[in-house]
Amino acid sequence: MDIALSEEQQLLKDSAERFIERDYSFDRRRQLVATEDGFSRDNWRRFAELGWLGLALPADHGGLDGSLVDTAVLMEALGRGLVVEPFLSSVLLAGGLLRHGGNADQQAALIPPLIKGGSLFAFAFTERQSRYNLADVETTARANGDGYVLNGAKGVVMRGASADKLIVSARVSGDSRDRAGISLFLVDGDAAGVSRRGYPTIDGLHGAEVALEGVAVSGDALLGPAGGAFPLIERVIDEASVAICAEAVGVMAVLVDATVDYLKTREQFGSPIGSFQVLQHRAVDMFNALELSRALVYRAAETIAASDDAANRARAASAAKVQIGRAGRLIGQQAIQLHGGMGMTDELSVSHYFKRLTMIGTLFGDADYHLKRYTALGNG
Amino acid sequence: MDIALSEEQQLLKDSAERFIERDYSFDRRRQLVATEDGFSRDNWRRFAELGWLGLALPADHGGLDGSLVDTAVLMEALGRGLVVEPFLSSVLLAGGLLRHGGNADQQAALIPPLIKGGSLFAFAFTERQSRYNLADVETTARANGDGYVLNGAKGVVMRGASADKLIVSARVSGDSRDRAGISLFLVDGDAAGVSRRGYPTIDGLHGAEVALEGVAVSGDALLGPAGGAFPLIERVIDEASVAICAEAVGVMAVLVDATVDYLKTREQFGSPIGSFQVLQHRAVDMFNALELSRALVYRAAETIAASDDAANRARAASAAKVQIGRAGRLIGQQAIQLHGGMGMTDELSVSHYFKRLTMIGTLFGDADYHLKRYTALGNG
Amino acid sequence: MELKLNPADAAFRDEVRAFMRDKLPAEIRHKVEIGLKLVKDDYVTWQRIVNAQGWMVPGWPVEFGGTGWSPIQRHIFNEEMALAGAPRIMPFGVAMVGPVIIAFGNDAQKQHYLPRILTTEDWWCQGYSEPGSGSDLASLKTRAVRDGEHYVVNGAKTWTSFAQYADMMFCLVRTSTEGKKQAGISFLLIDMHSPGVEVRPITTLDGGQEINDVFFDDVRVPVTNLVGEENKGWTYAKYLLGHERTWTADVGQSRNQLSRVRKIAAEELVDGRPLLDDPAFQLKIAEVEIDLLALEAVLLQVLAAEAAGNPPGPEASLLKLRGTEIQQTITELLFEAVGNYTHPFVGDALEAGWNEEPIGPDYAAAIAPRYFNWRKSSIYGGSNEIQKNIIAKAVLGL
Amino acid sequence: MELKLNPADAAFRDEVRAFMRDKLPAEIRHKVEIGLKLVKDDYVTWQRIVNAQGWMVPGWPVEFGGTGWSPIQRHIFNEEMALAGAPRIMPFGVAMVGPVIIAFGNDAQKQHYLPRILTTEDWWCQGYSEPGSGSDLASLKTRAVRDGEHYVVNGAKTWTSFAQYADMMFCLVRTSTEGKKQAGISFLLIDMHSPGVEVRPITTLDGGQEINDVFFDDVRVPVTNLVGEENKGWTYAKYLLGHERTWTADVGQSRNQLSRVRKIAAEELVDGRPLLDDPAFQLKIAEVEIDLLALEAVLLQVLAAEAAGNPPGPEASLLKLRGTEIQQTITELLFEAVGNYTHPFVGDALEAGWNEEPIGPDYAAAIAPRYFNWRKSSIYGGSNEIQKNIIAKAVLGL
Repeated sequence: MDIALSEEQQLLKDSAERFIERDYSFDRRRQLVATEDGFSRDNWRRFAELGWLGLALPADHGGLDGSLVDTAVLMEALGRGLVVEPFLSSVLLAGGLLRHGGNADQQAALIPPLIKGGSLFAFAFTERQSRYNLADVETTARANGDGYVLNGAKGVVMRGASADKLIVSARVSGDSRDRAGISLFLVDGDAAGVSRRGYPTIDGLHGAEVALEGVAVSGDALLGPAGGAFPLIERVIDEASVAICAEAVGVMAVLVDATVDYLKTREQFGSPIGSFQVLQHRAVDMFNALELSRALVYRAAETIAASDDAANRARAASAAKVQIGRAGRLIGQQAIQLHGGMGMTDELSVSHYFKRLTMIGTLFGDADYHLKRYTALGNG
Repeated sequence: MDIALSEEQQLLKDSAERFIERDYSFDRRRQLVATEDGFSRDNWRRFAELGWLGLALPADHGGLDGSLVDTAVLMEALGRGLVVEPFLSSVLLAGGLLRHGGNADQQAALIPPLIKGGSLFAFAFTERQSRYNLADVETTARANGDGYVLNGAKGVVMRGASADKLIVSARVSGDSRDRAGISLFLVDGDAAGVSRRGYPTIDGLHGAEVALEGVAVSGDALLGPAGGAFPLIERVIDEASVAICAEAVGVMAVLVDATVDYLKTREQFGSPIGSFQVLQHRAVDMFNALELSRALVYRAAETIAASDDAANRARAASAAKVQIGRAGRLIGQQAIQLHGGMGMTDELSVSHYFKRLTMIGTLFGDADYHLKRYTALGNG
Repeated sequence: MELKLNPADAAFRDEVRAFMRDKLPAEIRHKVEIGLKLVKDDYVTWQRIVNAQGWMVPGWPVEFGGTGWSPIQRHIFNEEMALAGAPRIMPFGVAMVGPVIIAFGNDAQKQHYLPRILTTEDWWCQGYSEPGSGSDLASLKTRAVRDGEHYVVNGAKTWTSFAQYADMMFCLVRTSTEGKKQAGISFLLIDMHSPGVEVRPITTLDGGQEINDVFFDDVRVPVTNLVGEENKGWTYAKYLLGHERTWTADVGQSRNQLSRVRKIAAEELVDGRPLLDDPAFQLKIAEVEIDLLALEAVLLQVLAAEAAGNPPGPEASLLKLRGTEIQQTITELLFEAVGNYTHPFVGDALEAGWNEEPIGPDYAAAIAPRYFNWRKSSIYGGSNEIQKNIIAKAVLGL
Repeated sequence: MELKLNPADAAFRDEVRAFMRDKLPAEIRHKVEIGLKLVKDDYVTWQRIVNAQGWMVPGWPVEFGGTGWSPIQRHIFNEEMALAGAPRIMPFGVAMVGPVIIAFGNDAQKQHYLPRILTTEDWWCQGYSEPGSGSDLASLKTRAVRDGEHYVVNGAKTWTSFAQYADMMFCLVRTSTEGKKQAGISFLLIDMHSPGVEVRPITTLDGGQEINDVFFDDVRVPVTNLVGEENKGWTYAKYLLGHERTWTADVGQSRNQLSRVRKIAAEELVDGRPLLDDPAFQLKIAEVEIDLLALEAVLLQVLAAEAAGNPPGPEASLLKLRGTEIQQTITELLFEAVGNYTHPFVGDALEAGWNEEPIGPDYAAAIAPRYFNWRKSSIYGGSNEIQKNIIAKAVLGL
């Protein structure tokens, strides 16, 4: 069962899958993960040349004005390659914030270098206590002349250590967890008062703890409406959620294929283990979960791309996250189980796909969080 | 894996199983269900002769002073036979209330005829709005000289239409759902103002809707402490819950056996269907669920028999109900599935065992209700 | 997450919705909502209203009465019909034998039978399963022996839904015992009023009598009632099963049942508050809603592929599997919602003529029977285990 | 629902609890609580403390050092040890090879090896699985060829836990290729310090290095190290597996992990309130608690039967199955509780010597690795699918 793609989408899919197949072997990825950056800047420039970095950014600034469905097509392919380059942090998150929330000057100044691969961004929005609540912001921004002074701490900032620019959420008014009173600020990664502690993540990426102590920024560092950034944050995270769900679909597809192949080749008790009905049905459960996930994720992408209603977008994103969370657990766990001891080893790529799939499941909120959110949004 | 039984318990088990095997064929049960009473008064007298009716009632009044574990042994055997005689309503519920709550006069007057099989009881405690909350009582009892006048409606009163005596919960004070302010009353089944509408239940038993309009009872109709009957009700329902869980274990055991037999004999695609690994593992899941259920139910019975702490008893009862609810659903549904179309027919006994098992699952509260209750009771 | 509808599709939906509102007889709607038993006349009445509108066989080629709708329109139609509480269109003619006759029947068969399906002149039933054949459908034993211009049919079919109403049966019969068991099967159309046909009801665990044993004792069937070629019936049967599996996904029906869960949960009280306000119950509903969204997304892909000329292949087994799993989960939610009043069971209470006051709430009587009855859905139409075997073999190559 | 303890058992529990409180070194307790890696010395230190108390091998016959405890006492001991945060007693000597030597070894073997297990003089490892053998254990290929008073062993074992610490391995080797594959297997005790033994660590997906490949290149093993009879090793191995499965139920350990779930959920915030106050999360904990009560009830039956002279049969597969399912579910609860801080992974953070400030809460670092690592539990010791095969065949006769 295939998703109906436009001609352009099919070309994008083919080119991305070709890149993964030719230039992004698992061994190559393993080498990249072991480097200090944890990814390849050459690859990043390649992505820029292929037009991927500007895929969903405004044509006015050199992008392709693509929809979330286009992004999903690309992300699924990147998922197949378990790509470690910082697409999520720079393009989906920062790019999305600039696209939906940047003023003309900010877009003109920041989007072109982003699209060309010249600058890297990170979005610092979670805090130690915030869990998945985007409004749970305790970092403060105090007015200071024309500008602001930021104080607080951000946690698990994806690609936070290597980013040239951070986008930071901070509270200008209201109580913790009020939706009103949150602003976004552009902050240089090496600004005075910013300290960053980078670390690897368990799925081969990089995160950082970011402390902000009296970080002074000018007035034009404000991104989006002052005190009214919550809807912008929510929109971008909802879009990015669906995008990583599409990535997860690519990851799942590899796991299903690898497992079915393993069942066909691995022999036990004198037969391929794929001759055992219990394992056959397990593989069918995995396949079905994959097909249901892919269909729902693309539907969610279409819905969001076409909707001006924040609640409708939120329902679509949460539905996708619930589906991917559940299906990802099933597919990931069973891929390991059916590979037996081999699946447990660092040597086999299967375990790395499993880890990435698991972490996508929890990123931006796990299935149970999104099930509650979906419920709270009411019957739309 | 067997439960360690005392010598007396083993004798009880053997005699009950012998009775079921010799005198309680499924065809015989089918005939009983079709009668107006829906059970056999001859069997009832037989139960009395065998000592079953007085098993857990005071020796002072002709009983055997047995524990809840003894009751569980008997109930498991009755479950194997899908016995329809009113053991639950008369012995477990009314007998339990009289044992734990009756004064000396009431015990002396009512327990002997109960044990001898001469009178039948029913416990009217649920109401249309009450669901599984034992304190949700809107039926009222108004003081009237030395006695009381009862008004209200009770719903789904098991064996309510054929009972000689009803035990009715009614509110003497407090608001709906207050635990305080509930009393129990002994009411003649044919008292003025009592109207009963009997009906069959889907598992082959009988229930009734009972309306009470200005039913006058004397002061000595009060059973247990005035306004303080809630702990008594809870205790008896907790004990009865474990007893019906033991019945469910008997029902499950029959379903597991029947299904395994069917797998061995039914041929498809040229082989017994029990040669298909998926069905083998399904049968294993059923077997495991049965063994876990039996072990937990007997443990709960022991715990309750030995405990003076209401919360500890409640946790034991709720844990058993959760386990039986979950395991019963699995075993019941899979027994039907593995029997294929045959399992769907009224003709095969399997479907009747499935229905009884399902209804035990919801009686006195379904698994989710009891999971919440277990949680609310805290970590004991 | 509503389907994104373009203006034309939105207008179409409104048109269908208006039709359902205006034309569905109130009495029938009431029966469906409460879960009372429908009788033959209810189905026939409704199907003729739908046919008068020209909407009886949307999936057929336009020349035979199809509507030419897009996949999304067909889906909207099915969904709106279910949400309105309309009886389902009986699938045996429209979704099963009709497509087979269109694909494999001769002109005479097309001219005779297809219009009669549109007008519900013939009520069809399906003669596949036999006592003993179960999931191993191809092991069937009912024999058809050629005798001049007739086949003489002897044997028995079972689990035959609505055979008691049926005028015609499409029937798999054995015309040869040579070669593989699949190779000797033919696809025969049998007049249920023929001498030698006997229908005996089977009572199911919920007290229902919708399924039957059907016995054939020297039943003479004209050879003109053979569809396609002799001994090629297995091919036609498999073609049909693909269509059937798409149909069994039944997303609209499940969505309608979910709204019933909400309605009942709004009336049922837990500690004095509606069950629908209970967070744990809300999560269960949401979980099924999301499952249904995913299933619907796959269904739309299959319908789109079908419209593009790719009939549903073995992947359609996914629709049957998940569709029935979801249907069964919803019967469990309904059961849970009704609580204590799942116990009473007065068989007559589900008959339309029953005039007594309901026991407990009026929606309660049908709930437990539906739960028990619906266990069939993972058994019939190829058990869910068989569907997994199909996917394992035909899709995954295991 | 606490176990009903008679006064003697309650006193016993208090005694064990006091021992754990007084004798378990604080540093080791801390490592276990936070989930830091234990090194060999930690295990040895603790096992010698336990042995000094005379509690090292409760399940053995008293003549070899057993305690003579009742089943309930053994269960209390295990549970209290786990709840106190003590390292588990390594099972390879105490629960695996020890019982085999007691049952099938000769006097010399008993006199030599059993005391060294008590004192942890020998650290044992298990040589069962081989590259390629997987669940089909009996297909093993490591050969032992008799040469005078020695066997010469060649081949390889894999997934060998703690081989890097081990002094001895109990090893299944092929001594014959005639007859059924099970018939040519012998049970050999191999000194890991022998020339020709090579241990190579396998890095697992969580970054851990607890399992190994072990290679044998012309390793000479004295024939006196053969347990029981040549070619009868399969019988001894199966005997051992019954014991192992009882051990893998590990109820106390799961209960300890559940209390860790509670502790972490009390610190983690959701919208400013402890996760532990979230009703949905509470229900998940309760569900596992009840599962654990049921498993414990079965375990007590098995222990009682064992004490009465009926060693665990195929039913013990249930303990392994459910025990590991529950363990895995708890790792999922822990993962869910920690939320965003499951992402950071600093390999050194789990080493005892790491002195930097933790990333996020101090309990976070070990949680995701544990979740990933624990996937092994449904694979090792006979995969859970194999356990179901065993029950299907040996218990249900399918």
